[in-house]
Amino acid sequence: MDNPTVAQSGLWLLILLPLAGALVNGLVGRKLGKANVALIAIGAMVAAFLSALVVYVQVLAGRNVASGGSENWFHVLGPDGRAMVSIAWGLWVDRLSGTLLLVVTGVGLLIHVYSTSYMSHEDDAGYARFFTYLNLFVAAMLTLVLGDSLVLTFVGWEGVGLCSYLLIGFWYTDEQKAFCGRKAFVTNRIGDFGFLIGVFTILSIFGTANYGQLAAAVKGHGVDTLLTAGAFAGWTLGRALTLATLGLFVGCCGKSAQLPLYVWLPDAMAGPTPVSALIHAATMVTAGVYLVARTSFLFALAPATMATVCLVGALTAVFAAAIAFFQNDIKKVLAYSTVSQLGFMFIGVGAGVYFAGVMHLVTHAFFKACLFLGAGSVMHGMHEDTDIRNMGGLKDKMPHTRMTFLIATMAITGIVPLSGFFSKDAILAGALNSENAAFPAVGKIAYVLGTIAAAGTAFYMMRCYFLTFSGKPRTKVAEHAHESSPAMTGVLWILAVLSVVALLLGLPRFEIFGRWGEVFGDYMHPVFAQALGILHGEGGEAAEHVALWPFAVAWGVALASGALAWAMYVGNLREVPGKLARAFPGFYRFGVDKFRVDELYDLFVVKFVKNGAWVLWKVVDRIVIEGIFVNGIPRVLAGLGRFFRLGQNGDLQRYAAVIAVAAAVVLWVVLGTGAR
Amino acid sequence: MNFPTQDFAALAPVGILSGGALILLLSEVFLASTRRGYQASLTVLFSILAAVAAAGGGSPGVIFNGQATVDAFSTFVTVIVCAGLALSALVGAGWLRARQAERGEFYALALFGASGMALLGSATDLLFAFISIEVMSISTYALAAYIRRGKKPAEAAFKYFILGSFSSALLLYGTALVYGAAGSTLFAEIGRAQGPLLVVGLGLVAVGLSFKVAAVPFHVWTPDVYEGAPTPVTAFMAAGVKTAAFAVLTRLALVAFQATPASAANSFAWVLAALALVSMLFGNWLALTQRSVKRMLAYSSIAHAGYLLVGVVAAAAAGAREAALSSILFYLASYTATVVGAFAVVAVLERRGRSLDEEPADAWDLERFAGLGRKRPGLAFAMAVFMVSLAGVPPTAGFIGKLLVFQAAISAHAYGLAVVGMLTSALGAYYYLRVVVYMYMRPAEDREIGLISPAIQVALALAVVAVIVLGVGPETVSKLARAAAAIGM
Amino acid sequence: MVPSSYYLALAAILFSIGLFGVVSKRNILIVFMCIELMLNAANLTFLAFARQSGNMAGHAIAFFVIAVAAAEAAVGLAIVIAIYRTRGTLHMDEVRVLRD
Amino acid sequence: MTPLQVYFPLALVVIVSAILAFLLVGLTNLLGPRRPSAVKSGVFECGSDPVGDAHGGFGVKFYVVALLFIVFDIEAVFIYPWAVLLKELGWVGFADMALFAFTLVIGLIYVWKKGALDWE
Repeated sequence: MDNPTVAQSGLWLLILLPLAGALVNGLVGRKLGKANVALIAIGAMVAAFLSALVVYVQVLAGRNVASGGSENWFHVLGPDGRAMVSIAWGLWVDRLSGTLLLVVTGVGLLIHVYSTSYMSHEDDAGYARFFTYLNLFVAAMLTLVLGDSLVLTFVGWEGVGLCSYLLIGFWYTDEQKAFCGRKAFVTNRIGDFGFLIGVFTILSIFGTANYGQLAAAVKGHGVDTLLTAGAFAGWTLGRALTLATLGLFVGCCGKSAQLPLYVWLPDAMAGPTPVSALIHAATMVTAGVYLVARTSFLFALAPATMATVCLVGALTAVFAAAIAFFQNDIKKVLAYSTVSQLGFMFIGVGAGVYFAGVMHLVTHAFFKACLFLGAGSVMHGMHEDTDIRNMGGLKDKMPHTRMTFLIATMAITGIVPLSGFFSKDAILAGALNSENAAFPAVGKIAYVLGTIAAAGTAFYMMRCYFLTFSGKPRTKVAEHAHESSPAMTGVLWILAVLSVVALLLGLPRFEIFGRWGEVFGDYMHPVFAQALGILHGEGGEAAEHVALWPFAVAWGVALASGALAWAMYVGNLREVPGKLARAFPGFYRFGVDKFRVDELYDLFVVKFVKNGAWVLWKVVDRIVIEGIFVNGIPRVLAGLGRFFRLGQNGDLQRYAAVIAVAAAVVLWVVLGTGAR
Repeated sequence: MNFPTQDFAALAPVGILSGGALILLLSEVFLASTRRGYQASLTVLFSILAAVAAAGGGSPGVIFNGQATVDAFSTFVTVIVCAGLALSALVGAGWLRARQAERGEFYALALFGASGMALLGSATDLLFAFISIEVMSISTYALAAYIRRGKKPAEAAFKYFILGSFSSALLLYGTALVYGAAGSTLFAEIGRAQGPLLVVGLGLVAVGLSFKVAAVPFHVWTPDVYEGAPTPVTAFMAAGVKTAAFAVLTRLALVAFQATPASAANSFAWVLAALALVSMLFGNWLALTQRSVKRMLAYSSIAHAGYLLVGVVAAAAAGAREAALSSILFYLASYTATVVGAFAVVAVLERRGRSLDEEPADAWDLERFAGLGRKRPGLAFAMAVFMVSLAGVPPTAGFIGKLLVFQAAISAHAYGLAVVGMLTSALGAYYYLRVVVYMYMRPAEDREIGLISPAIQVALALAVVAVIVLGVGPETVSKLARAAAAIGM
Repeated sequence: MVPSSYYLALAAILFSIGLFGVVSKRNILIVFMCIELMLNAANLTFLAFARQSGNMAGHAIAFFVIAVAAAEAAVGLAIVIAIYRTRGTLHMDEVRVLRD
Repeated sequence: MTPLQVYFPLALVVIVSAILAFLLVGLTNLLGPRRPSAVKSGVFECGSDPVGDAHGGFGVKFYVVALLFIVFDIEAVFIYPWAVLLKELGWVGFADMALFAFTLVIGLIYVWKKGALDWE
């Protein structure tokens, strides 16, 4: 088992197994029948997970596993303009990518199992198609994670985008869903453009895109090192890297749904729920965080980018939490919550507490997958109704779903012994203590914004839980809801347990935890050592203020906010809406039982949150992104295209005239400038 | 005076191609048989022979007193052209048989055209280039009119002919002016001349070649001709004509860049950069609004001409010249495989009228691709691969090609072009992936599965393999391209 | 002896007439002839330059151009016949099926 | 003699004939009586109304033959200078021309077998 070559050959197998599953299911799946399709897809995932375990044993033993690296993929011109440098097909597993590897294959496997039951209403062809895309997605995601160069990561990056696009539009009959796919497409293309700019800039600076070589290339260099060769000769390293990393970060914003490119993620909920759980919560959307962590040594040399990452993350966290307040669609609540949690992760990697960002990525994968799958189970029970106002009282009808949902909700809320508390608060405490060379205050700002967002998270998640499961059923459908199949609830329980157990990763460095204190941070330390060295000076570490008070504040905020939600939706405050209704006859008309809560909610939210957030949402989402990018630009382009098509009117002589005039212009230009 | 045996031997690939054409002409009239299946196989055989002869023939260098140069560059171009010819012939076999139009003349004309293209790849003389262009063009004019039923093929051929000879006339007049300025039409001599006459002449020649590569604003013929011509012919034009025209444009551009006055070289670089810019913008832009996939591919070929022109512009900078040239060659190879494959799928799905004479209005509409993922997963997969490659998504040939071209442009400090190239290819993905969306996300309109023959299947399989191999393991080909880029001009 | 610039000017005029004809004449055959005019103008230019410099290459080039023009004319006429067969007329307005 | 002197008689003929042509047509127009009437303005074709368009189509055969004539005729431009210089070019020139002629002959055979030369 500890033979490295086994692990090495396993690396490519990891990608090829799901790919093979996708190929078989894609080409002949519809003739195989559902059982065989599921067998192939899950078989591929089980095999991939086992290979991942084999590889991970090596990583745990302290060995990094590389495969390929010498096999050339293609050559590009080096920065000196002469030598060609090679981009290789190489895979690379260290503690960072190994951790993600386990998350992707593990959570991926669970979601595959869940989907066999969830998608069972599809016909044979649709079923095969679904698992084809799902397997293809896993293969692409593994390429993204395992690739040892930015270019190979880009291969996976594009692949997951394509699969996401295909899966969002899975139920294609709906025009609205087709539109949602388009939104995802446009924002992701903006992101890809940024990514490419980053890759090309890095290629022009260093002549390589390999992570290991890049790390070696910047080793010992400071922000002020002057570049002597290549397209950026004369720039300082810091300035060139700021350009490169900002490009990469634009890519991250697109993929990981950060301001202002977050808009596609809530719409991506049009896809089947397991897809939302796998792609739009646990894996793909965290790719941006992974990329920043992966290239931490580059970002560390660009303090301005670090500050940007941190601020964008913090703003997104608050902003998305605010929007989640007034969502009534259970999947939309979870989607905005994902955007908000991704913001937390970016605070982490932007403030230089890389391990915390990655840890939150892992714990978030567990509890958010659990939440989404729980939502899927609820939707099954509710006959595809997603409006939480129509639910209520499901706790007796769906006990397993309810328990797991509650555990996951507590985890994301940050109730103390669960994993979410530790990962989130490691981020916030780290941000508070961080120092940014470009904008010193950024860590403090991020801390404040993050704490507000955490309070918001606790409230809206609890609201979502109470509205869904507590009280009495508010509709006929809710009265007749039923628990889902064991294949689904079993997966839910595994994920719920994981989101509790993951707390072991994040225990803070207190005496009582002994060697478990910050175990994940220590484990990840080799990966980020170089970046931390740049940030805090060679050999120096971040000053270890392990103060208790940030943890206490965070705990208090989560509890208070959760308690408020409980009070409003379950406890004594429930009567307030009714009293208000009697006091203001205008409300009395709506005094029907099931609406009370929402009236108070509206009263509460409209005053304090909704107006602000709604305006912002309106401006950013509806006008800027949807209006300009998704609709506006294509519409303008199409309009102008139609205008220019008038020239293509089929008349040969008009064509000849165009050519003649253009030739005259060309001659005028070359004569005007060339003959003198 | 000795017989220039070696010079003729260096042109053996061209000899094989035109000899093959003659053989096919004679066999068509002498073997009066209803079974014409052998013709396509024979064409493939001749193109393989020619490619082998080109690859095995070494690089004798300058022949015919400098009028042509057979080097690694021309060999690379010849092999691409032969590959494009072989694939198009396979597509043509099934397509023509279904329309009861399979004749030896089709293949003979294609072979003649390919011999013109191969000559063009080695041309280092304006007159030689002009005659090669005419050999290539006259064959393709005739091929475009090959189907005599319906209004569209004749119209496409007519437009192509009139505008093509119009641009040839411009090119020839430019050649005459260059001749007047330099006293010779050899590229090597042109570089030593100067003066306004030379600049105007080279400008007119550049216009003529821009027409052949379909760069905006000399692209006006492309959509109409690509749409109206028989689909296998369109494939051949998109692959072969573009490759050959870019080969000679590249060689000539290097000459023009090296022309003595630096300001003239600069202004040519400016003109090419402007053409690249508008080609990328307008090609992608106008493709957005198309519903006919065939026409969309026509606009897309204009856009790709723009990307290739970025490479030509990058070749102007001395530092990045080799990288730029090799990126152009690699791009041409990957584009040939991709575009022939894409047109092959279009040929399969083309809607046919109830009778042979009927021309359905929406023969290539996007709807034809709806539900293909369910009806024919293999065909849909192939088309998806081609579209993804045209969009430049990794790990396909198109991605590597674009990456190499843009990287060369950045090395040549042409940042603007590189950025516009990246932006427009982001835009371009929209209409390519729309085809994928139709194939996988729209219900089928009918059960009809189009025309598919073993020959087309072979062509599709080869094209898919080529696109993936060039994307996953491009090193073999790109090493050859780098070797070919070291042309000693 | 007539200066060769006269020939060059004449060639330029012929070329321009041809160019103008291609763009403006609505009869297909006339357009076709205008293109031939352009080719011959180029030929004349070659000959004028050849005479000016005493370089025989220009004369040889003219032969090649004549041959090419003939081949082009043959194919072109065949295409024009195909147009006539499908349209029944040789007016440009009838050749506009292919368009955006 | 300058070229002008050599060609002077020819120019004279051209000028005189041009003048004469314009003179004759012009004088007829000027001097001739003009009395149009309905019958005179009507079409005249052996006393009966004309049938069909004057721009009648020629048989496509004419075009085919014309095309073939152009192609094969033009090739003579290569043969003429070759023939003049045959002695100097020697066997190399002969071989070149043989290759050229061989290709033409194959074309001819093709056209012949295709039936393009049969009038019927």
